[in-house]
Amino acid sequence: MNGLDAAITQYIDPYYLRIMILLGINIILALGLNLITGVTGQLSMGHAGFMSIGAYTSAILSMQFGFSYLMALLAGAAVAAFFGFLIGIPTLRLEGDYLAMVTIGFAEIIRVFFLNFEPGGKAVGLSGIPQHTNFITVWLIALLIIALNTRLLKSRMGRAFYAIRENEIAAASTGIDTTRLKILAFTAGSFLGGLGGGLYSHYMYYINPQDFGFMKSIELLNMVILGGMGSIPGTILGSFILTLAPEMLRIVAEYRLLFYGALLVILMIFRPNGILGDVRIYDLKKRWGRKEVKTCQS
Amino acid sequence: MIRGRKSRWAMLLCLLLAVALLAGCSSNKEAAEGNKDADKSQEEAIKLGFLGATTGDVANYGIPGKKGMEMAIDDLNAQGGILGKKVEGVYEDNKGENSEIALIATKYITRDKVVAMVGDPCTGLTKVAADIAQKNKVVIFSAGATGTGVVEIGDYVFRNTLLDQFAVPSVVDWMMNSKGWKNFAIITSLNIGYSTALTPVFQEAIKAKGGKIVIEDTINNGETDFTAQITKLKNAGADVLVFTGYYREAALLQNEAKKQGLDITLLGGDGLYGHDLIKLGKDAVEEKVIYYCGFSSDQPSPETDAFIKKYVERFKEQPDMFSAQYYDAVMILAKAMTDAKSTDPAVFKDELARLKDYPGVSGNTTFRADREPIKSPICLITVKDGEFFLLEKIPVKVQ
Amino acid sequence: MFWEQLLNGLTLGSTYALIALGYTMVYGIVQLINFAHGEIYMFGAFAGLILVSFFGFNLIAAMLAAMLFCMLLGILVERIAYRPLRGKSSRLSALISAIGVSIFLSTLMALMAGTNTHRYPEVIAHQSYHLGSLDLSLMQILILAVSALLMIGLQFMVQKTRIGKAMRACSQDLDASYLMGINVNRVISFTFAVGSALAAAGGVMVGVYYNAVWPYMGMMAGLKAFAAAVMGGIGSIPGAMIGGLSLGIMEIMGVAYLSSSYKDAIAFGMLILVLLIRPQGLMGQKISKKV
Amino acid sequence: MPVLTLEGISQEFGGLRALDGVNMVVEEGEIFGIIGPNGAGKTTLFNIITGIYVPSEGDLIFKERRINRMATHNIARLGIGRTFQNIRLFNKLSVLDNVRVGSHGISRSGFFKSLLGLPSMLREEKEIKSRAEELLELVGLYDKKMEYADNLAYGEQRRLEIARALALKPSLLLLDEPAAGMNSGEKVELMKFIEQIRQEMKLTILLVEHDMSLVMTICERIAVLDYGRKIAEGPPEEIKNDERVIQSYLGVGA
Repeated sequence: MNGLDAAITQYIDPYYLRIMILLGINIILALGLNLITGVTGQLSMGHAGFMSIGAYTSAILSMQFGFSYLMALLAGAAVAAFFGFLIGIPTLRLEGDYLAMVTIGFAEIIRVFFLNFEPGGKAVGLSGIPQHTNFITVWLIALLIIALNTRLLKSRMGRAFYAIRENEIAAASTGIDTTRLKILAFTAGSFLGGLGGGLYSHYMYYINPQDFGFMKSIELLNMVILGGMGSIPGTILGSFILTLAPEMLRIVAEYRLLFYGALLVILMIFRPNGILGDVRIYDLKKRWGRKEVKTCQS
Repeated sequence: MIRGRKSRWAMLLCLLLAVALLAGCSSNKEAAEGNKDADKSQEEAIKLGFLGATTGDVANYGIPGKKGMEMAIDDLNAQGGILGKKVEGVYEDNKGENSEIALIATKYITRDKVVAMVGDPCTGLTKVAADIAQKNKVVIFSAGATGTGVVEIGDYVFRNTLLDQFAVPSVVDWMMNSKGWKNFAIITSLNIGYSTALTPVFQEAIKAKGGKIVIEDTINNGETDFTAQITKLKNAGADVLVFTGYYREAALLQNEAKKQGLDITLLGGDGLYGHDLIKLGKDAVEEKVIYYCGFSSDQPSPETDAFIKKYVERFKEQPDMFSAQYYDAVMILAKAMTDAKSTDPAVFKDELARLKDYPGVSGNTTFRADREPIKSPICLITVKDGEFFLLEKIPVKVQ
Repeated sequence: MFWEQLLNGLTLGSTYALIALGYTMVYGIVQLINFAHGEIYMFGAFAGLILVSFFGFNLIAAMLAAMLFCMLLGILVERIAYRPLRGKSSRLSALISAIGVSIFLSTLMALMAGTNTHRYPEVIAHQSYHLGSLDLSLMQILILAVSALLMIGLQFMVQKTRIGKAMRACSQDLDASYLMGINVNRVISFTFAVGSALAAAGGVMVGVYYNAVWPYMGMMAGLKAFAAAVMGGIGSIPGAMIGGLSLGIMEIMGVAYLSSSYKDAIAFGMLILVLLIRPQGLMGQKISKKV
Repeated sequence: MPVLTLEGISQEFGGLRALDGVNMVVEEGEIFGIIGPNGAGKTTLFNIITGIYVPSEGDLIFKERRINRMATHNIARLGIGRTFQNIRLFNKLSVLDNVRVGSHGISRSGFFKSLLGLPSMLREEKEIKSRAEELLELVGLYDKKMEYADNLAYGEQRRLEIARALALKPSLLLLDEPAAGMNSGEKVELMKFIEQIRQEMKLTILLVEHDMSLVMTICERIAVLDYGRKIAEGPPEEIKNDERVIQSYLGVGA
């Protein structure tokens, strides 16, 4: 696999390669958040918290306990999933806005925890993390996640997640255990958050708690919202745009956040479902079909 | 149905990505081909990459650093460049973010083909860039990283700062013997690496010299309410407050202390350097804040004097430690390349490692065998009449 | 030391309470966490700074002018970012729009004023009074007094005036109020205006008290004030006051007697705890789900 | 044999007594109507039966099982399907998916099975889909199966809600004002349809309705609620002539 990576790396500009790898990681992170917020409708504003748990856990495991790369990644993701499960429990009782506050609070607590966490180097951060993550591993995992996610959302479970977002009471009256599924979505989403964090730390060589602040959570949320809540291609598109745009807009970097903020407001007013949120091949086909008919008549 | 045919969408997107990827490859080829042409012109230009933030929280270290670097490059070119080649600086803003500096370092190395990078002023960010530089065999020369674990990354990694672990024992010595302060209070900025790394250095030095730490506390960088900490401090009976964080919080701490009627001197590292310290603290910091650093524009050596004059003429402001260190870094790199008669990082890095007693504008620099810099003397700076003022120069004793 | 720390906590707490009041009022009526509220507080602080340092206003005049300015800003934000969404979009969309406004405003200020911290001129000379072993500063007295005054005024307005009645009606049922002939849009604008004015007052006082304002001061203060509002029971005015004061005291006491390392964790830890044990908050009423 | 038995059901909302000691027995295979003026507690009764509210007092027995404190989804899985007074569809899901979600309670593939796409899961998916299509055919929405639910006309949405409830293969179907907003022609069709599904699917139907004529025509037995109390129960003829019913409810219109 390393040979394959070397072969590919040879042909790609390392600068692009770096962006591509970050894109892959962002897609994994955003798909996790999409499952929680886009699909199941539980607003989570602390995804960076899960990312940091995965990043630190996997980094410490592979640096100090000699875990293999894959095992460290999985362990990091599993620990993040466990915390996602714990945080998922409040969803039993809380709705949208309150849940958002709890997730923000949780992510802040995690950040403060890592600021006081001796094995993680406190605020100095953790450096010397082995750089196992490369183009091939990231994209193999990302494609696998995309495939599994697609599969999941097309299944009975996926439909149930969407149903919870659309109408919780109606969902319950069709026999959906809304509480269990909300926790499940949270757990699965944070698993992906932790996985993305592990990939990130094994790519960046160095991490510190400030990498995973509130703004990072917002950035991930933007990816999901911009592309289209609940839509996998939408989320991928959102990650694509928001990973690449800052690179393209490097000259106007100062205005980047201004642009972000305005974008969110404009999007919510004019296209609350994101770019691809309610676009379906079916509708496109129908529209194209109609156009063809019209041209025939004229 | 939201999802129905989404798998096709997914495939479409994967295709799109693949196209983007190919575009990346082809433009790489173009770049590679372009480089062949560029190679000729590049033989004339030696490129140096600037690492530092010009926006964001740590911009006040990066901005003067960038100015120092620009001036050094212009000075070099005025003298005919390095080995007869023109020197060119490449400047990007890393905003003080890890992922940004990593991208920028990669860009410098692979697209701009720099031979060396100068910066970053922060230890953590330097580590990220240093890892990339080491792997790509390009020299990185930090002009500000004072924490541990930097040059250990590899033999392409250098820095020319006054290291805390060398400076602090001398400073503590001065506090105890010249000032007679025996009881110390230490406050750490919990959420910045610089501070959490500096605190243990002070703790060790104080313990080793027989001083007493009467109270330890923390604050968060970015907060404004320090009432509780000062109230605690008031009752602790400390002679001096060692604060290892940045200038903003130092000013606010002293403001609060003044309000609560606590008269105590605050001492810290070069994180306290920043004109906002004076702007924010006003009379609360007047002769009540001391910091140590490797550079002062007072009592300059002849080299430094010339540098200051030129700098003031050009930028209409006083140079600071970062402008001086970036300036020196570029000059030291130029010297190494000239002496090694090569612009190949693999060659001139060995020459660089042998640097001894270089009389820079930020003081004398020598690299130890482990490439750690030793700079002497240390300047102790305080605030007087609304200006930074050199209190004393003390020599560094390295064991 | 305990009493001094308690006083510190009360002072910090009353600034939280002032911000929390705005949150709670807006939430009570439109069920929206107005994330931009913290930024309005920041704009209020900056408006006061400019008035004091460039136009030589005294503290009270500056505070009143800043309150007026933020009223307009609050109404503007509501018009642009929230009103177009009302009724036709989900609450999630409104919340995201609020986050957008928050990011936009803080970045805007950072571009205009720079990211660094600005010193607030000393509008009133520092003065302290000794009460036994307790040091009480003039500024502390002022903050406590102004906060108390504003809160009492607000409570009076909501309970006794015509517009206050309309606000209470809207917080019960927006549609029904509309049918009863209440101009709902005007009431909502008014709510935003009042909430923003309170935040501005908080901003100016915090600026004067700590001598420092900066563009990113709104984010954390806003989050904490919201935590305070939720703790007190969102929608309840006395709840916001009690929540704010107790959060301030808890934070200061946490720093004073436990560890200052976990200061931020205290606020959010308490928030999560309160939501888990008593989701309606300390003073809130339990609302049963409508089916 | 009774399918559903309510024994002294009471419900209080902060001091307000919405239901007061309601007793009721619904027999297998019948169409049972509940009528009463606005605020009589009809919908509250439905919400209690489906577990959205837990009754303050009294017992709920479904096929010899107490379901008082059972969660909504578990009650649904026992075979109680329902529609809502204010239509609650999954708006941003297709018509087909709405019905497919309806069968959640009787299908089994879990998270990991769904993730991996095991053969048993795929088989089940096929079944769910073909059954959903059958149901759409039945309610006459097959041609619109790819539309978003919120693009349907009002009457179609009502029918879709019934189809979704039927996807659960319920033995007891609760219809909350199924004829609301329909014209008389549509109402006649609805009556036929209700009769038809009862026959074909061996359903017991409990319905809440405002429209007297509809209730009187298709219900075999009727209970009348007023201010949370049951004031009468019996076959339509009896109800029509009941003094108290006429006084409190019919009297207004008749």
